[in-house]
Amino acid sequence: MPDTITEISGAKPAPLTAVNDFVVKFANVNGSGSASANGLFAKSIIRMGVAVAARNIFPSNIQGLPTWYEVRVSGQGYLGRRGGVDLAVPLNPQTWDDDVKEIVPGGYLFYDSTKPLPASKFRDDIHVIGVPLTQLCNDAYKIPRERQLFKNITYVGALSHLIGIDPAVMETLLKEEFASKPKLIGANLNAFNMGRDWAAKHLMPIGLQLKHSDVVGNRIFVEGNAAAALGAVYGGATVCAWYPITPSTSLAEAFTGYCEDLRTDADGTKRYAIVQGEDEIASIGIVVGAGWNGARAFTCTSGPGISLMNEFIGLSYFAEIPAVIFDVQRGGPSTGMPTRTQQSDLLLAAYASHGDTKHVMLLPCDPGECFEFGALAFDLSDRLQTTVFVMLDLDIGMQEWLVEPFKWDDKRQLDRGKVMTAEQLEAGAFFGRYTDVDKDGIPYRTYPGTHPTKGAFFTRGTSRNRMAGYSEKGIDYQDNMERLLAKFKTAATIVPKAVQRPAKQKTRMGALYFGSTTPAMHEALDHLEAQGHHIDAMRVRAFPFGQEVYDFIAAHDEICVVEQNRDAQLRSLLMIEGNIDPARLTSILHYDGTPITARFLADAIGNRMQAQKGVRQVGKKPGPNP
Amino acid sequence: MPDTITEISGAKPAPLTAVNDFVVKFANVNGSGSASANGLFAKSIIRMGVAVAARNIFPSNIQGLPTWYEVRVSGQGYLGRRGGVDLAVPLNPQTWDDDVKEIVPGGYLFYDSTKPLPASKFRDDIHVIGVPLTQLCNDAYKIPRERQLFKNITYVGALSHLIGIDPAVMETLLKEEFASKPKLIGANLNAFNMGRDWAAKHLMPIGLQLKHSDVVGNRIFVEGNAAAALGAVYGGATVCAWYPITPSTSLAEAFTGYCEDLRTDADGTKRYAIVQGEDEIASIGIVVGAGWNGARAFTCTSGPGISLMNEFIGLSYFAEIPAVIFDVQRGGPSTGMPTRTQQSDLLLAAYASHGDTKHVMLLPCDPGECFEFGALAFDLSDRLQTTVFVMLDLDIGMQEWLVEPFKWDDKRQLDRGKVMTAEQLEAGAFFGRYTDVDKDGIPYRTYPGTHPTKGAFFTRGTSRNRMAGYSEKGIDYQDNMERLLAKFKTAATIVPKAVQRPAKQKTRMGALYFGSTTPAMHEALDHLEAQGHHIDAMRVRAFPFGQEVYDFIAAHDEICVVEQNRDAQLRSLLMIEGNIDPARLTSILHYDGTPITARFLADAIGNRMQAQKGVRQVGKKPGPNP
Amino acid sequence: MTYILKPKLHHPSLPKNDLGLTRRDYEGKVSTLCAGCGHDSISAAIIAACFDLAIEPHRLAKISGIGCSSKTPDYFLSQSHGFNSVHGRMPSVLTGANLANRDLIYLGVSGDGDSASIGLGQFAHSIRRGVNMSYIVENNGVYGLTKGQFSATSDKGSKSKKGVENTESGIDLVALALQLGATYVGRSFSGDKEQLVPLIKGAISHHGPAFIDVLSPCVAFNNHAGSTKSFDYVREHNDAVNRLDVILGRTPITATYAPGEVREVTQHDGSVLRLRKIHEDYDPTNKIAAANYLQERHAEGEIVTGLLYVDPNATDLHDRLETTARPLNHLGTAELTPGAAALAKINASLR
Amino acid sequence: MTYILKPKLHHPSLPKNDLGLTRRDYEGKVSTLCAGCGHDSISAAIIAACFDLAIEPHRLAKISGIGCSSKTPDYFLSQSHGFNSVHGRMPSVLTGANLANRDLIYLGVSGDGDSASIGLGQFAHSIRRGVNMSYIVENNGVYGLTKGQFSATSDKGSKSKKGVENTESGIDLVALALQLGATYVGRSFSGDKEQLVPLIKGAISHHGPAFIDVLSPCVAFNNHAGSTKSFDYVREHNDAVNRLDVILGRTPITATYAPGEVREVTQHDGSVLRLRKIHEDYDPTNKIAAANYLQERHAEGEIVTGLLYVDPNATDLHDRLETTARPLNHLGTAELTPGAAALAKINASLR
Ligand SMILES: Cc1ncc(C[n+]2csc(CCOP(=O)(O)OP(=O)(O)O)c2C)c(N)n1
Ligand SMILES: Cc1ncc(C[n+]2csc(CCOP(=O)(O)OP(=O)(O)O)c2C)c(N)n1
Ligand code: SF4
Ligand code: SF4
Ligand SMILES: [Mg+2]
Ligand SMILES: [Mg+2]
Repeated sequence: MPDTITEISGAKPAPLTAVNDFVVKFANVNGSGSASANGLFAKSIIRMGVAVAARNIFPSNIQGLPTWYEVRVSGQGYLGRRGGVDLAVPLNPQTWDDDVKEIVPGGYLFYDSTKPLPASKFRDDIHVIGVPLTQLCNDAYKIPRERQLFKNITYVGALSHLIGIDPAVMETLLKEEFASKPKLIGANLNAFNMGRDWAAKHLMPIGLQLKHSDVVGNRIFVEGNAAAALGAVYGGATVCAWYPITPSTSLAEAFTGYCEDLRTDADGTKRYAIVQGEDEIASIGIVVGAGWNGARAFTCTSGPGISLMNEFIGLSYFAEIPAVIFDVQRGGPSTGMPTRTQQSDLLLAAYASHGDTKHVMLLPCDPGECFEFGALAFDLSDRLQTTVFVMLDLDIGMQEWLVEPFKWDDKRQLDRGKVMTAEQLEAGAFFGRYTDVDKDGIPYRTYPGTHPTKGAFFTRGTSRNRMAGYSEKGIDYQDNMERLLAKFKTAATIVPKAVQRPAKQKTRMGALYFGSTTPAMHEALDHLEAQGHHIDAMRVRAFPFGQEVYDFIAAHDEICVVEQNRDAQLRSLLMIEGNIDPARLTSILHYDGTPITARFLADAIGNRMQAQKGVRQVGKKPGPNP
Repeated sequence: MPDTITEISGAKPAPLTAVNDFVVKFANVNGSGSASANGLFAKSIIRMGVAVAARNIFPSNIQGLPTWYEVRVSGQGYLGRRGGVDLAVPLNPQTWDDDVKEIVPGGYLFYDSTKPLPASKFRDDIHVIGVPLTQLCNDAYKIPRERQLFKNITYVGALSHLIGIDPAVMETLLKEEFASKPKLIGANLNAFNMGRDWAAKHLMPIGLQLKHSDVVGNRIFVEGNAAAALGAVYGGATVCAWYPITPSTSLAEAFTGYCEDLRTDADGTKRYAIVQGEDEIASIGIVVGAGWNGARAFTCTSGPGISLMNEFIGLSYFAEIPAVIFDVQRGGPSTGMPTRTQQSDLLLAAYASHGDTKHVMLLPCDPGECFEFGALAFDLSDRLQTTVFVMLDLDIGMQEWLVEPFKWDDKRQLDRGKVMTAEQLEAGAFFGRYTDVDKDGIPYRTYPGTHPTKGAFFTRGTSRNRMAGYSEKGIDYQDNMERLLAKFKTAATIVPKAVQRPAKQKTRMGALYFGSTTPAMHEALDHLEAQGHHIDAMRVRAFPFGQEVYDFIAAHDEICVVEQNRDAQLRSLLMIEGNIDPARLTSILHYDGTPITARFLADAIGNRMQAQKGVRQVGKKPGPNP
Repeated sequence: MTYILKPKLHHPSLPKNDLGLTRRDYEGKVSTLCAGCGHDSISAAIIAACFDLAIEPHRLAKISGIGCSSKTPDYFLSQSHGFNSVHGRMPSVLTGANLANRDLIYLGVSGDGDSASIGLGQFAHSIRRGVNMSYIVENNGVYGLTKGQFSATSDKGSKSKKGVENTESGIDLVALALQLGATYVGRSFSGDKEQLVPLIKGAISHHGPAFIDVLSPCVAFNNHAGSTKSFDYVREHNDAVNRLDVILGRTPITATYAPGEVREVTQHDGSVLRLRKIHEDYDPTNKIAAANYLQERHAEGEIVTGLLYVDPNATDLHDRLETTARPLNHLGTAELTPGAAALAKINASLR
Repeated sequence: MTYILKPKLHHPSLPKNDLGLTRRDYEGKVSTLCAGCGHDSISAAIIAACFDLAIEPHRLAKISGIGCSSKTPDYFLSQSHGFNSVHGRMPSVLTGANLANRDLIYLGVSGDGDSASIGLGQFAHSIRRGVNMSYIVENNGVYGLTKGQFSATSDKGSKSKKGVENTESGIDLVALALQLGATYVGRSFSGDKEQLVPLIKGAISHHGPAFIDVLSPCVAFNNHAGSTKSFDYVREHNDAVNRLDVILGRTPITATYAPGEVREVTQHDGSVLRLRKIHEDYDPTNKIAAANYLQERHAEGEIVTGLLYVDPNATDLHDRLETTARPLNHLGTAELTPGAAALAKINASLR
């Protein structure tokens, strides 16, 4: 019978002690009801004012395979993954061994001690806490399905005693969560208290403790997909065509929900239209058709969908039709790791489709920016008359993040870009669909049905002259292609600028990062600074890159480019678009499908800075990558 | 009434004079029967032993729009486009003005003088030759369709007198061409002689003359698509799935024809299977299915097809299934310029599909290499168990080129790569589908149906372990992705090496080029050398690049990278894969859809070399492309 | 076709419709199709139908895929916006356009390759979805623009220009459209104005997914052996050089015949179509009967033409989605952006 | 399903087939589907069919798309090569595999989303082409793996887990397969072994495109309101947290009934399927009658099950292409590479 916290053998390292700063990881079986219990666990900590970064790691199946829920508690407010597990709650026999391995020496193992486990199943350098969860529930409930269901909230109860979750907070939460089904409030509360009481009776609190705090402030806890969907509502999107695919599905579902609430008239008629297409090609086709006809339209998908949409993306580029695509990136290539995260669609999205093409991308770093860019994308794609990608990933899209509350300025108007009105046409304004009248590469367009005799034109994917007439002439083609380059230059000046995070001391070392890497990167930078490693950091927020990015690179000897993909895709884009000498760009890559951690980054960049100048992870003399 | 060659006004420049070295350009209406007449014109010159580069410029329609046929006659054997027109034969009123504009001063204009044209329709600085073609044919033929049809061969007859085509050669050609329809031999010969006799009676030969020569040697005159198809036959391709698209259609049609001749048994059964798919996705799907099941399979398409095939290409990469794709490139993006040429699918093909992917490309420079690579591609894709692209373009694929006769070594065996046999399995050989036993990144595979109890495995596009078992573990995924990188390194060592063309003198200036640019490049290099510009040139033949390419770049201060696309796609690949400092790579770009010319190249590179060092078309300090 | 070539000077004698417009006002650019192509006859029928219905040209949107047929929207209704999109995807582009503005009339033009081969999925799903459109397939049984390969509507056993035999069973788009829930289904022949023009008018007036399959001979590629014609220099020439070097203009094939009649139409290449025009007393509101009749006649080698099925009470995608009556593309910031107050509520719900 | 979980020790008492193999030899990996998923019952039927037919496992190739249904080939016939390809493209991959080696048996497994939504075009064209295959759709009317959205086979008006109503007309793949030239067409229910196993055996034995639509209840997502069940903590819980937090194992639904009978099958969610098993004296060789019967019953709200149509003299793609009897993937350099002499002739012809 393994020891409990009450009896510590001298041999093992002292139990970890920390207040508001530790990592708890639950291991469960999907479809077993753990998801909502674990969610309550995380939320209760947030309600105590302590920052939490919670990540749900789930399989590509519906029932019976392993899932994990990692809760990173941070008094300093770090929201990235830290790396390592301080308190493990492995409730899934299938993964027990791996789960136990992950615990840091001196850490804690909380398990269901109903049926005894051989000592070999444990470790000497960790502290084990057994609670007979199954036993408790079998005694308390008759119906098997209830036994399973309430076991989850029972272990949350036990944990609440061990790490100091405020039970009053939990009670409030349960009342909110089950408001629609009052019957369940009491039932869950009882289960919670059953676990809590048993623990109080048999166990002492552990070294990892929670204290009320105010780091959370008035921040909200939300998924990036929901935030992006809400952004699309505020951005005036009226047409959504999509095809289900993990991890983007919940974006379309959230858009549906928000539209039902916010865009439905009293008589039940809807100020939006949502179509589940038969596939991704139909979905982007619907978006392009709607954009051509003057509605704001979007689709959301993941890598495989982008691959299928390639042809239409090229049409949008060449025929200059607004379209917004939310790409919630997952592990590629092919079907890859559908329930894991990656930043590996950048290169494809940037140059999608055959021929010479370049596309705009927005790179949100958290749900807050998902909302902001989710709305902005529509202004940009109308203004630029082309496809705008919003590049999320599973980590941002499907995980709940703590972010500042969403903001909106009621004076803000939708920017529909250069659209000729019937009045302008009537007044005899010049209209040449593909003529660069403003010298910014952006031509004017008209919506179908605008004027009885003026402004009609024929849209095609083939080459044409400035008046939209069919042409196979080389000069017409080249003239048009050069204008498209000019337009892309304009894009670089209106997309969100990169944001700097200067080092405390002057340094020649810089770092570029983006998207979901952000919180872990910020934590790593603090850590490195504490070690005396000073790094000017810049977060890239869009493609094409603004001049500020090139200036930043020019101002440093070496730049670490941090990405969650294998092939250093952002680095490639910097080289291609900015003519950067690759010798100055050092790749820091993490791509196993798990979200990048602060500890990984601190090590990788730290080692890099220790290393001699000149010796680079990426060789500086011509030759293939090592 | 415009002058004829017999009366030269003093004002205008002296008529061009040249032997076996000039450019003739015909302007016709498609569907009017000019194609075969123009073909006979070119072929007759070849039969006289004089090298010819003939290019058919046609519209994206079936009947009634303009077509041109440019015949470049070169005693030195240059096969690229030269630029400029010495003798114009504009027989299409729609394009008369442009056609007349193109003639170099002192050049010749041959036209149908049946109905007089105002002097304004001509130029003072050229020499005009009128022949009443319509008149002659109306007198000679009663049936309207005959009048139209035979007019074509009639102007060839007239020209034969003017530039000295050997009538005996033409007679032989007509006999060969119409062997299947003897009735037509005499008919065509009469028309030819009618034109020839009229010209002999009224006109003097012009300054551009043909003389029998032996530059042609035993070379053959063939289209790249036909050559590639023949290569596929010799390469052992048994399954072809395709979807019609210009300019790749004739590749599948040629494969069909060659298979009927070479792979059909006495009893009519066929050693091949060709399916016209319902689209490109089905076509590549069939290829992947056949490749998985151990047949050599290919599809041929153009840009739009590659865009649609993206998802399957990613599956082929990740599940490691052999597939061969012939991409006959045309003007992009989107439907673009379907009947024009470009090298603008490189970047898409190299990194096609979402996630981190890299694909092998072969870059043939003429129909001779289309045959060679057409066969080699199948050995490579079996050996590497991945997609191999053969990148043709319209200029190579649909134009007839003079090339050395095809060669084949009867001792050559098909290389099926690493395939485990029933015997090996029976003998208990270790089989781990995704295990890198040979440390070259290439695993072993088995064909379905090989052995009753050994060697079966499950193929999937999701991540898996070394034994092909489904796995969502980060380490399994990363292990596999790293092996794929190792495999790509191996690819770089077995694909065709780049070929050098050293300058006569030591120089720090280099040039990289590939594909259909080759003949014009070689002519330009000779020209530049004559001007004292010495350049070491290297022709790239495959992606990934071999070490020789990086060594070549390292050995020079500056490299001109010549491509027929807007965005310098080859240059981007060099930077990404080889970590080349972009400052050392100067782009020479031509992308209006017409084949690049020697004159354009000589000017562009010449100017570049005149220019001060440091001043580069592509700036060397960080910043977006100018 | 010549009428398109004529300058658009409004001859006083030209008949005007209720809008005071003449046919000229419904014409488009000069056709670049082969002289005699059935597709040009269909363009003429579309022009006639829109003229008769006195449609405001700018209230109609023309959308097509890729192919000779899909080029035709450039050759009629030059005052309408047109979109020659990508191959096989007209239905999705049209669906999106329709969602953006329910007030315009949507005319989808496609080919048999465009709709039955690469586009079969979108054809089927746009119909299932109930998009309010007139979907016209200009069906010549070949890929014209890529030079004469089989399309999925070519009948099994038919031979191509190159003498290759089609080994796949042909798709009857009319039968599929019925299956899939089209609420207006008809078939006609490009040369039968009397039947085609009213059929198109009916489709445009129908509220719901209307599909018309129009048989449309290709002069260039339905031009193969089996022809009854005597020795012809041109064909011999093309055969000898084995490429399509000469294409001659033909006069469009016309066919006028009475309801109930069977009419054999000989195409340019001598191949024969057996058209059966449905009887006046045929009941077009019984779907199962329609499908059954179609199959039986087909078994007899006949192609049924006419209005095969119509559901007078059809609904469309907007009805099903309950979208507001105002076109979505007319809605502005006020109607679309919920504003800061609503956002504050949402923020509160996320704490 | 439990039997899959059992270790493969060959109990002497286990019945053997003509090859001396037991059922165990036809099993696969442990299923990761939800306990009670209809798909697992279909896997069991496939195993039974292959066992009864004494098929050598390695002579069969299992090919699927993406979805819960498409995962199942990993759960049976572990001695067969399997290919879980990409979404909606099983038919093309299977076609290619079949072309490469005509001697193997090809089993295509797909879902209703995989075949009727994204894959409709490939479904249709692989059947037209006459590929020799057994094409099984495990039809649950939803997208299981992506959590319960409608597929194209969901009937108009049905409500999803989230209470959304389906506004599109449902596709009947059986009717389409008939239309498109399938030469063996059947439908069954996952829980009806007596009918399903023979149907699969017939399909495997058929030479030509055989299609079977198998209704297969999804325990996780056909689990919505309208359920007749009384208060249930689990459903209430899932509703409250509005996510699918708890999924309970169910016992697979079974249904045995006699030919000619109509049987109402209640799914886990209380929704009802009215299955009509065709009568013994039904003539499965009359295609038009079959289509008609299907439509009439459907109009009555019945789903016809059984072998609806078979063409005993069917041909397959290889017959049509006249490919050699030897599998193409067995041919070597000698059979495939014409050699230098032939090349010299070709060179000569190009001068
Ligand atoms: C993705 C893609 N694949 C192939 C093509 C080439 N292509 C152009 S038109 C066409 C077929 C057109 O046939 P159909 O729709 O019957 O029109 P038709 O020319 O016969 O009127 C094809 C295959 C293309 N443009 N795009
Ligand atoms: C190209 C692509 N789009 C979307 C997906 C996401 N996806 C996976 S399974 C599936 C639907 C499966 O439904 P069905 O075929 O009915 O199988 P079921 O799970 O219901 O058995 C979808 C849309 C994907 N994997 N690939
Ligand atoms: S090729 Fe055929 S379809 Fe195309 S324009 Fe000519 S006749 Fe019409
Ligand atoms: S989700 Fe439905 S279809 Fe998928 S495994 Fe579970 S029960 Fe089966
Ligand atoms: Mg057609
Ligand atoms: Mg399903």
